[in-house]
Formats: sequence, structure tokens, C-alpha cells
Amino acid sequence: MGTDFHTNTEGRKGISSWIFSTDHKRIGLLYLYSILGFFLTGVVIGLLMRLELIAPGKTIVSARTYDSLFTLHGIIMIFFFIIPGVPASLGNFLLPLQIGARDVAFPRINLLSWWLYMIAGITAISTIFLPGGPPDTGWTFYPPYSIRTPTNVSVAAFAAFIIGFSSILTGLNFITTIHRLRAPGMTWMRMPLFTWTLYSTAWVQILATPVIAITLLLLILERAFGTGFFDPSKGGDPLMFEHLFWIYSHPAVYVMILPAMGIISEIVPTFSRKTVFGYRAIVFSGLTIATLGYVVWGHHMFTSGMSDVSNMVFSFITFAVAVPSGIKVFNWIATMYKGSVEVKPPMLYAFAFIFLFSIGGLTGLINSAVATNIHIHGTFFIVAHFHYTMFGGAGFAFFAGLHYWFPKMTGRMYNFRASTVACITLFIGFNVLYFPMFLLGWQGMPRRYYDYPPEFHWNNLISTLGSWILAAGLLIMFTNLARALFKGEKAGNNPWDGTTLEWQTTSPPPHENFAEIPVVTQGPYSRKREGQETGDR
Amino acid sequence: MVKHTDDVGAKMGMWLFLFTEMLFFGGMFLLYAVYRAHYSADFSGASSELNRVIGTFNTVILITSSFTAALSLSEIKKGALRSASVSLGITALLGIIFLIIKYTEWSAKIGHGIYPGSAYFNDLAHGKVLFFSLYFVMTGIHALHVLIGIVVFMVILFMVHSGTVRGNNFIKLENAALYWHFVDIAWIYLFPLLYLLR
Amino acid sequence: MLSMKEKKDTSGTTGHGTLIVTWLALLFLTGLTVWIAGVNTDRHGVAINIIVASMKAGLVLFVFMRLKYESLFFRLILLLIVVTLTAIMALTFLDVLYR
Amino acid sequence: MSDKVNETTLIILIICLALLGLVTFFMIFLAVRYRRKKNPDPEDISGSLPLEIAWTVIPTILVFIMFWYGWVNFKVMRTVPENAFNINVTARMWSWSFEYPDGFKTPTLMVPAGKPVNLDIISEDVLHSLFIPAFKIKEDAVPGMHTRLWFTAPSPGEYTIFCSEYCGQGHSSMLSKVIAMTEDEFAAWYQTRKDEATGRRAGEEASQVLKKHGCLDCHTTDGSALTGPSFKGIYGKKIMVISSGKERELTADEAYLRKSVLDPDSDIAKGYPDIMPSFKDEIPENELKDIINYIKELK
Ligand code: HEA
Ligand code: HEA
Ligand code: HEC
Ligand code: CUA
Ligand SMILES: [Cu+2]
Repeated sequence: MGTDFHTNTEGRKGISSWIFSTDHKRIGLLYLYSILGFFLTGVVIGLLMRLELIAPGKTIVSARTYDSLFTLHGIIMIFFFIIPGVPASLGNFLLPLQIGARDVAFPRINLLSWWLYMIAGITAISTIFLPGGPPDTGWTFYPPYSIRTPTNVSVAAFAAFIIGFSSILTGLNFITTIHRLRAPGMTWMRMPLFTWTLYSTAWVQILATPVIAITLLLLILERAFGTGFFDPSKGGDPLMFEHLFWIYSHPAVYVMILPAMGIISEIVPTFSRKTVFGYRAIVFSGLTIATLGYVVWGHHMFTSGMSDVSNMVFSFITFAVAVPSGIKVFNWIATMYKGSVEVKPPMLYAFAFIFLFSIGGLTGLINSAVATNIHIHGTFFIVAHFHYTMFGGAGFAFFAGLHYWFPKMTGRMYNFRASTVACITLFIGFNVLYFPMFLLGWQGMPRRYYDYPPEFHWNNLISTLGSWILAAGLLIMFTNLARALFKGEKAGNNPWDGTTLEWQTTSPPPHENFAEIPVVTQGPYSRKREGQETGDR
Repeated sequence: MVKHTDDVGAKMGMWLFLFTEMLFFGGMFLLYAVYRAHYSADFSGASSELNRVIGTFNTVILITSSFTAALSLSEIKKGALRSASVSLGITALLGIIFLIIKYTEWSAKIGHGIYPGSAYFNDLAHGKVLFFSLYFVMTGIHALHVLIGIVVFMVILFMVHSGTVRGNNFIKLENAALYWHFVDIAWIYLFPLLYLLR
Repeated sequence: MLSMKEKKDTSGTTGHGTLIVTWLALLFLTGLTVWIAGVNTDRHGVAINIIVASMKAGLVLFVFMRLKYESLFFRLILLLIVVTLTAIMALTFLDVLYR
Repeated sequence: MSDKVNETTLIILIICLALLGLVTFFMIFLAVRYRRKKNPDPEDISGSLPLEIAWTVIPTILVFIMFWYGWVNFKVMRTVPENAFNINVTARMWSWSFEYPDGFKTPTLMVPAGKPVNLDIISEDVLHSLFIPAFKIKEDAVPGMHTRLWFTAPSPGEYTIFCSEYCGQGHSSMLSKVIAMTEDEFAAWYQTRKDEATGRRAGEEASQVLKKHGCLDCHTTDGSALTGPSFKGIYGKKIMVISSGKERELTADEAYLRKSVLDPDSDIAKGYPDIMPSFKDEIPENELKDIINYIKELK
């Protein structure tokens, strides 16, 4: 019989029983802790940036420092928090559980991914201490500025290159796992939706990440040897960098949001005590988003001097992506119809997600119409859009998932009242922080501005105040979870009455997940059990 | 059939990895295509400064090594460890020859002052600068792959001798060979793009 | 789709004869492409040489890498990669050519 | 231009707000209506094909409408009227320079109100972006490539120009102005600048230009230092400067001399106070060129 994976140390002791473990659950938790560590770093930098922007002129840091702050903030949040966020932590923990497997297909490669992740993270952070200082290019690394600046752009780009490897390895691991290790009877159309989104995400990771790898490598070579690919003084074309960069970085935003959508697709049926509405529609819309998402990258370049034909084509395809996203939203909401809805913390976070992501996504449409993009590109409107999608969307879904699976991962339960308070505080703080940015952008305040004319003062002030409310919310949330980790009540194996396979093993699950590999006979959210009536009470 | 390792799974992982490699090279091919369309005269001028004979010779070497790699897989499946080792050894050796030739080719170019960053290089026409940069980067990255392949084959050779890789457990060799064939394919495209098209 | 049991036997061996013929074909195509490049210097040369290279790549993929014997899934992903690369190229050229 | 943008935004905004309202309403309504207390027994509904079709087809139509407005209005923004007045724009770290058909340049963009103006934009160094929020337009300045932008200033007045593509430390201070005048005013201004540009070339010596702008109050041409370093022999010399608090060495090349005059605060020659005023809007480009050539000669 398997033992609790927390106590099964594979013959190792202390920290090395974690950092050399090939158990997907331990690796998932390793990822979770390290990702939260990077998140905290990014968040503190965000707070500093808001403090600088509280008033016009210099407030706390110099222009040079501010430039590095938003660059590091962007790099950390994108590459080290939100891209690996859901798939590598929650995904690693839950994918084998959800498909009834004992582990992922390549446990050792899984561990390697985590190591690469850590090495990349430390490399990125190390730029702060290296002579020359942290990069000051923005997370987009646009040349020719990124070729000229004396800061440590190459080191940061190399860090992103390494994490690309980590991401690719996770992707191919997940695809192989899903193809090879599903439990008997788990057909494709019986797979839980979170697993489905991990599957689509893994494909995007595999297809897009190599492109950023080569792009960053070429940038590094350009800086080291002057190869001239992106340097107009040698005949290169800076727009080619923009193309290559966004060929990866747009699909990357779907790497962030797809698994987040998967989490919501798990939570909503569970707390409605009902099978999900339109399972197939949700599955195929996810695949459509992944596919279309690959060919819309040009919407980041409408004002770059790209050809007008491209503007038209990219704008058109971008609009098309909204349709499958809408299908998901509509199906989640329809799932509640005639259900038995109970708003426990995970569900509350899911509601916050649906609302905030809808705002983020719908403002994405204002971005993607060429005529309006010409005005708001490069302004705080964009900053607001992507915080709504990434933080309000992917971030809140991550929190939702954390609350949903916390009892499964730790075996303990947190305080509901505290997490409700946290969620509401986060929600309010979030809107106070980011909504004014839409107005700022519409008024014309460009992003990456260290200083701004006085007419933008009010909205910036409000926004900074919002960041403190948000900080308070995060503090409550994490304190609550940290307390529960040590002092929480025992949660039981299936506290939410979930239907997917992970709820049918113990909490936390034993070393190889299942005492006996389950045989699947029905869809993931079906409540018709043998010997049970529909909709048990 | 209770096997602990999943060979098909391992092979699937390798293929997926190779597909990412194709996209990795794809990024460079994209740059090549765009700059070639833009500076076609310079590109043909610069391409004629590369030595076709050397290029062709290296192509033959690499194709042959791919053949011996495939041969060694067939042999090991039959359980013929000895001839499998020989084929493996020849593959690695051909890889080394390829690298030596590449090295002399590069040194000749560098000896003439043609390398990114040199004064002579920066005075060349824009299209030529880009062509030679592409030449160095593409063949450089390819050579790195060849080098990794050689090391992998050495390790496999050792495993064959120590009995880890054998007639009924050849997935490591199979994956190594797959990787090597991919390196060959990359060169199959690099060769005409850099040496032949004028 | 692909499941635990494989329909085709993917662990069989490729005969020496097939391998040698493929090898010779590859050498022949190499010669061909060099010859074409020598006589044909106009723009069609590009297309012809790429086609010949793709034929060579096809031989390596299907015979040496045994794609011929693998399950459909492997061939589908190859198709996916080719389609992806084509899409990227096409969309980029939409900008480069009409700028 | 801004009416085109407003029109598009309005249409998209209305559709989006309606959808957001719908989604939020149903989310709250269903959660309350079917709360567990009131509805303990869920019904087993797993989907509805007509609904799926409806919420695929209707959004698709909406989305096409939005795209269409965005594209059509953008077309207008790209079609330059034939009678447009042409001005060449050069962006550099971190200032703008506008060159008029008769070859003279200004640091602010002077235009006749009510008349279409076409900007031909290039960059000398890195990416920048010319952004005029009042007209709701922008276009990147790309080194090695010409981009364009056109607009009509609706009425006389001043409108801010921002740089909206990140370009380094000075990005947020790379501001300028559009100054729109009535057509008559503009014609008069244009004529004087044209005369100035052509007239001065005839007689005035570079040393006189230096005197005119008061450079010689602080600098000498004979090697002795006053408030500022002497001009003699600085060209091509390696000097120590303090850039945003950090010391570094650089060669006093043409770009540096130019920057010293236009943006003296960014690099401060070591040992001297940070008091030199910026001459960004004071010295016309051709005079600056003369000054720099003159300094180059002072060996
Ligand atoms: C998680 C990340 C994430 C997600 C999911 C998205 C989703 C979308 N994004 Fe966003 N985006 C970013 C992260 C993300 N984005 C980032 C980081 C940047 C800036 C990068 C930088 O420059 O630094 C950016 C920038 C960006 C731009 C470039 C702006 C510019 O710089 O000029 C554009 C332009 O088209 C855009 C569009 C869209 C669209 C159309 C979607 C769509 O996928 C949204 C679809 C969702 C919905 C539409 C809402 C749900 C649907 C309904 C409620 C009902 C149905 C609706 C209709 C039928 C209309 N985004
Ligand atoms: C997922 C991604 C993500 C997230 C979560 C955030 C979070 C935040 N970001 Fe974001 N941001 C980006 C991704 C993200 N950002 C990206 C990609 C860019 C573009 C960069 C570029 O231009 O290159 C950007 C740019 C950006 C800008 C624009 C800069 C400019 O253009 O000038 C600003 C400005 O306000 C900002 C602010 C913030 C703030 C205040 C937060 C806040 O969320 C932070 C608020 C939270 C706190 C302050 C909490 C502090 C918490 C504690 C102290 C307690 C925690 C305790 C425990 C863990 C125990 N960000
Ligand atoms: C109020 C005094 C003052 C005036 C007027 C002035 N300068 Fe300066 N200048 C300085 C000082 C002080 C420095 C050194 C500190 C610095 O680099 O900012 C300096 C530095 C320079 C430098 C850089 C020299 C070096 O060695 O680094 C140049 C070039 C220059 N000035 C040109 C001019 C020109 C041209 C004018 C007139 C159009 C002018 N200055 C007017 C005070 C002045
Ligand atoms: Cu120039 Cu920003
Ligand atoms: Cu995008």
C-alpha cells in the first residue's frame, strides 16, 4: 500500500527529499512555493512602481531605476509567475491524479524542468547584483535599444531562454502523459476539462516556445558579436524581432489563460452539483483558442510600421478569438442553471475571475480594432487590459484553484470567513488599482513613463491607493492559507463533493496516487454513481 | 506485458522534442527567407564566396552517417551487438570528420576577416553582412547539435558495451538515432540555402 | 486515436536493402541538387532546390526515422509542424512584401 | 482623426458593455436563484445544441461588425489627402526635430490649422513613437525605415506630443508640442523662418552664433576654463562624465556635443556644476551644425 507522499522520502532526508524527488506531487509543490516566491518579488516591485507614480516628477527612484523596475516586474511576472504558474504547479500535482495515473510519463525530466526553472530564475534575479545593473528594456526586449543599452540584457535574455527549455520539457511531458497514461476507460471525451486545457496549453508551449528561444539567442549573439540581424545600421530589420517575439509571446498569453479557464471549468460544476454545461463545446473552444491564438501576433504591431494588409488580417483573426472565449464564459454560466449553487471560497474566486476576465477580454477587443488601437497602443490602457486578463484572469483563477485543491494537496482546510474577506478585498483593491489605468490610457498617458504631466495625477493617485488595498487582500489570503497549512482542520478526502478522480483518493494522496488504478465508466462530471441517486444531498 | 518503461512513450517524447527543434531552426529559416527576399543580389554574391565542394562533401558525410545510424538500429534489434557497435562508431567518427571540415571552413573565413564584428565585415554590403551572419549562426548552431549528437553516441556505445542497451532494450539508441537524423535533415536544408542558391 | 495497444508493429527492423537504396537515393539527390544549382541560376532554382531538399528530408523521415511504420499520430504532428511553419512564413511575408 | 477613433470606440464599447452586463447579470441571478438552500436538488442538464449555436453565431456577427468599423476607419486614417502639407520628422534619444519643405527645422511641430499635414517619420537611433493624444493618432519611428502619419489640426492651439515607444531613460521626457496657427499666421511664420534660414548663411560666422546664444559667457575657445569647460580640443577627447549619478568615460563625438547642447543634464562633465541650460528649443538645427563643426575645428 502506498504511503502518504509527504512522509515517503524515497530514502532521502530533509530538503533533498524535496529537491531531488521525482514524485509529481512533490515537484508540483516545489513549483508552487518557488512560483509564489517569484510572485512576491514581482508584487513588491509592482508596489514600488506604483509608489513612484503616486505623483509627477521623481518620488522615490530615478528614471534609470524605474526602467529596470518595470522590466524586472514584467520578466518575473510573465516568465516566472504566470506562464509556469498554473500548469507547472497545480498541473503537475493534478494531471496524473485527474487521469488516474501514478505519475507523469517522464518523472526525471519533470524534476529537470524544475531545476531549469530555478536556475533561470536565479539568473534573472542575479542581474540586479551584476555590474551594469538589471536590464532596462521592458520585458519585450525590443532592439535596437536592447542592443545598445549597457545593462545586462543578455543575462536576462539567457534566463528567459533557459526557462523556455523548462517550459518545453513540461509541455512534452504532459502531452506524452495524457496520450500514454490515462486510466482504463478514460477516453478523450471523459477527460476532465482542466486536463484538456493542460493538453492544449502543452501544445502551445511546444509550438511557440522554440521561437522565443531562437529569438533571444539571436539577440544575445547580436549583442555579443554584432551579427546585425535586428540592427538597421547593418541592414537588419527591427520589425523582424517584433514578429519573432510576438510569434511566441502572443500564444504565451493563452498558455496563461487556458489552464486558468480549465480551473474554472472544474470549480463551477462542482459547486453547482451538476455536470458541466456543453462539455464538448468547452473542449473544442479551448482547442480553437489555442489554434487561432497562434496566428494573431501582429495585433501588437499595428503602429509599428507593419503593412496595412497585415493590420487588416491580424485584426480580423484577433476578433475571431473572442468567439471561443465567449463560448466558455457562456457555458460556465449556463452550468449554474437549475443547479444547486453554493458559493464557497473557490466559487467566489471563480466569480471574480469571470467578471474581471470579461472586462480584460472585452477591452482586448478595443485593442484589436485597428482604428482604436492607433490611439491606445503603448498607453496605460494596454497596461490595464493585460492586468485584467493576467492578474484578474489567470491570477484570480490561480487563487481559485489554490483554494479548491488546497485540501487535496495538504489534507487541511482553511478558514472560510477569512478567505471570503480576502477575496472581496482583493476584488475591490484590484479594480481601484487598475480601472483608473483605462482612463489614463484613454487620456493619453503612455506606459513605461517614469514621470508624467500633472493632468494625469488624480488617476495615478487613486491607482496607487488601490495597490495598497490589493496588498492587504493578498496578505489576508496568504496568512489564512499559511495558518491552515499548520493548524487547519482535517479536510477529509472529498470536502467539496467533487466528481473527478483526484477526489477519490486520500488527502493528501499516497505516494503513487491510487491504491488501485481506477476504471472509468462515465464522464468526469456525471453524478450518477452506482448505488447512488442523482444529486446526492 | 508488464514492462516498467514505456518505449512508445519515450519515443513520443523524442519526436515531440524534435518538432520543437524544427521550429527552433524554423525561426532562422524565416529570417533567411525575409532577408533573402530583400537583398537577393547580395545573397547570391555572398553565397558564391562559400566553397561548394566542401559543402557537398560534408553533405555526403552527414548523409552517410545517418545511414550508418539507421543501420546500427537495425542491427541491435536483431541482437547483433557487435556490428551495431561498429555502425555506431562509424557514425560518431563521421560526425567528427564533419566538424573538422566545418572547423577548417570557418577558420578560412575568419582568416579572411569575414566574421561578425570585424572591420572588414562591417564594411560589406548590408545583404552580405546578413548572409554571413546567418551562415555563421546557422552552421554554428547546427555544429553544436552535431557535437551533442557525437557525445550522445559515445555514451550509447558505452552502454552497448556495458549491456544497458541491448537487443530487447534499444530505446535509448533509437532516440539517439532519431536525434541524429534530425540533425541530418537540418543540414539537408542548410546546404542548398547557404551553398547552392545564387 | 492512439491508445495503449498499438495497431502497427513499430518495433520491426528495416532491412539492409531498403537502407542502402535510401542512402544511394540520398546521394543521388545531393548530386542532382548540386548539378541543378550549377546550370540553373534564375529564380526557379530556389524552388527546385527546396523541393529536392524536401524529398531528401522525406526519405530520411520516412525510412531512416521509420515514420512510415509509426502510428498516424506521429505523422499528424509532422503535418502540424509544417502547417505552423507555413502559416508563420505566410503571415510574416504579408508584412514584408506589402510594407 | 479623433472622431473616427471615437466612433469605433463607441460602437465596440456599447457591444462590450451590453455583453458584460448580460454575463454579470446572469452570473449573479443564477447563483441566487439556484442557491443550494432554495434548490437542493439539481437537475441533470448537460447542454443544449440550439443555445451553443446561438452563442457562437451571434457573437461571430457582433465581432465582424466591430472588426469592420475598426478597419474602415483605419483606412481613412491611412489615406493621405493630396493637398497635405509635408513635414519630415526625425526622432532621436530624446527629442523630436521637424523639417519643413524649405529645409529649416524646429523642435516643435508648427502647423496650419484646418489643413491636412503629412508626417514622414524616421528615427536616428532606436524605436520611438510619435503620439498626439488630442488627435488620437500615433506611429512608430523606426531606424532605417520611413513611416507616415497624417492629421488635420481642428483649431489653433497647442497639443502635446508624447513618445510612446520605450526608448531609454529619457523616454518620459521626450515631449514636444504641436502648435497649430491660423493659415495666415502660419504663412507669416513660415516666411520669416525661411528668410532666416537662407539669410543667415550668407554672412554670420559660427563664432558669432556662439556669442549670440551666450555660449561664450561660460565657455572659451582658447583652452582656459570658465564656468564650463573650454571648447578647445574637446572634440574626440576621452572625458569623464557623470550620468544620472554614475561616473563613466566616453568620447566627445558629434552626438555627445549635440547632446551636451540640447540635453546638458544627461551627461555632466566631471568637475563642473550642473548648470548649463538646455538649448533644445533655442538653437535651430543648422546653427547647431555650424557650432559643432566649429568646435571640431578647434584643435
Ligand atoms: C492572460 C493574458 C491575456 C489574455 C487572455 C489576452 C486576451 C486578449 N488580448 Fe491581450 N494582451 C496581454 C495579455 C492577454 N491578452 C498582454 C500581456 C498584452 C501586452 C503585452 C505588452 O505589450 O507588454 C496584451 C496586449 C494586447 C493587444 C495589443 C495592444 C497593443 O499593445 O497595442 C491586443 C490587441 O489586439 C490584445 C487583444 C486581446 C484579445 C482580443 C484577447 C482575447 O483573447 C480576449 C477574449 C475574451 C473575451 C472577449 C471576453 C469573454 C467573452 C465574453 C464575455 C462574451 C463574448 C464576447 C464577444 C462575442 C465580443 N491584447
Ligand atoms: C501576472 C502578471 C502581473 C501581475 C500579477 C502584476 C501585478 C502588478 N503590476 Fe504589473 N505588469 C506586468 C505583469 C503583472 N503585473 C507586465 C507584464 C508589465 C509590463 C512590463 C513592461 O512594460 O515591460 C506590467 C507593468 C506594470 C505597470 C506599468 C509600468 C509602466 O508602463 O510604466 C504598472 C504600473 O502601475 C504595474 C503595476 C502592478 C501592480 C501595482 C501590481 C500588483 O498586483 C501588485 C499588488 C500587490 C501587492 C502590492 C501585494 C504585496 C503583498 C504583500 C506585501 C504581502 C504578500 C504576503 C505573502 C506572500 C506572505 N505593472
Ligand atoms: C550658464 C553657463 C553655460 C552656458 C550659457 C553654456 N554652457 Fe555649455 N557647459 C556649461 C557647463 C557648466 C558645462 C559642464 C557641465 C556639463 O557637461 O553639463 C558645459 C558643457 C558643455 C559641453 C560639453 C563639454 C565637455 O567637455 O563635456 C558642450 C559641448 C557645451 N557645453 C556647449 C555649449 C554651447 C554650444 C553653448 C551655447 C549655445 C553653451 N554650452 C552654453 C555651462 C554653460
Ligand atoms: Cu522616444 Cu520613447
Ligand atoms: Cu496578443
